[in-house]
Amino acid sequence: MKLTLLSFGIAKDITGQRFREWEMPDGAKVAGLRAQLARQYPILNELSALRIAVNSEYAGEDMALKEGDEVALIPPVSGG
Amino acid sequence: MKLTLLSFGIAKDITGQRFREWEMPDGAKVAGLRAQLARQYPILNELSALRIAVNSEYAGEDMALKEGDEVALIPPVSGG
Amino acid sequence: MIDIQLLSTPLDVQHCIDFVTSDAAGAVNVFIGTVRNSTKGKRVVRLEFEAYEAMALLEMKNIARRAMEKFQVLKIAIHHRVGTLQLGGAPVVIAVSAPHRHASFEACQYVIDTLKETVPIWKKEIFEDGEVWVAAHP
Amino acid sequence: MIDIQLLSTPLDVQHCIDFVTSDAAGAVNVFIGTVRNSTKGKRVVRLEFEAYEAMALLEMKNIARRAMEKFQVLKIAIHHRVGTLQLGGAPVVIAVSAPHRHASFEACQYVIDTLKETVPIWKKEIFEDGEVWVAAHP
Repeated sequence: MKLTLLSFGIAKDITGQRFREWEMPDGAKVAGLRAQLARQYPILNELSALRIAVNSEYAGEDMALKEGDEVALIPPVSGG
Repeated sequence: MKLTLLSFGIAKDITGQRFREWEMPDGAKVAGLRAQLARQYPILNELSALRIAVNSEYAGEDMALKEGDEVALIPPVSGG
Repeated sequence: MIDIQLLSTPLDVQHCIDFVTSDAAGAVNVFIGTVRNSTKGKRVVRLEFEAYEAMALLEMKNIARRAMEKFQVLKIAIHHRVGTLQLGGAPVVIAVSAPHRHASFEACQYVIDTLKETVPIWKKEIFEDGEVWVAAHP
Repeated sequence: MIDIQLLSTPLDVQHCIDFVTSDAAGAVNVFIGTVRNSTKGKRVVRLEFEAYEAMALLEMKNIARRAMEKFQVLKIAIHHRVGTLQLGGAPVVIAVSAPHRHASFEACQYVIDTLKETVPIWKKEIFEDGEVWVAAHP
């Protein structure tokens, strides 16, 4: 399935793009995406934290992804 | 000795004047003034509280008064 | 630095904010008291504020100084009204700047809480059918 | 009632205060974040804010709604900047009105504390000799 992958802040610096397509096997979960990202961008593991949002909501590791989901990499936020 | 007596808020309504002269025996203390006021204006005893300030500072009951002091009757404050 | 004022004209919130703003501040907290339309279910028509002006200014200065000692804050402005206020008017504006936000909240709350206990200012609530000095009686 | 905005132009504090002001309110608390001139002893030249805009707006709405449930408050405005801010600029303004003052302080502090934990907005500090995404690394 195809996902849209958004990267922000330092995660955008690491993946090189704010917006890209991302291909995953059908039935993959958030945890699977996280593992795939860690292999492709090992430097992501050096962040204090990395949360993942699916369709604009924070998602747990067990959440199943589906075709067309907008998945966002959320490094530690620092607004305010 | 002569004092200046200031009354504010409901205390002004009770004494009838914001500003007046007040005569006391030399050596009188704040407690003595308070007793004198209570005799002359018994309705002051119905207030939730009545603090006395001398020369713009809250004064304890034992404070000695002296000629020319500015004494103020401070009913419960309600600013803000 | 502190700016303490008793005013008979409408308070200027932006003036207070501008006074406390500083390049060393990361946070400004502002408290604005406003005239409510009712007290204990009775409609309020307007308020009248009376002050023992010399002492009120001294007390507000003391409160601001103590807040500067107790909390890590940079500047404090306290402006209070006297005279007649209509609904929606602001009897008091307090602005506090600090390097970090928690100190700005704590100091601003300390100032308004202490002001309401010690500053010699009195509020009379005017209703359609009478008036009352707030807190005067038990 | 809530008013949530992400803006690329300077924030208007008075707009936020006017939005929350109400005849039923006795208190308005306002928090203004401001750009400090230094972090850990290093001089800051400017800040850049980036947001995941759709989600940031949703999260700020959720925070305002939860604050309305948790505290006795009437109206909340949250305005946050994106883009470049100079020293003294305001990244965030939060205004909360309430019948009583303690609720206005508590709710405003809840909003800023929670915003800093969950709203997807990122701050980059630009120094004379480099730049850093705040909080990104341990």
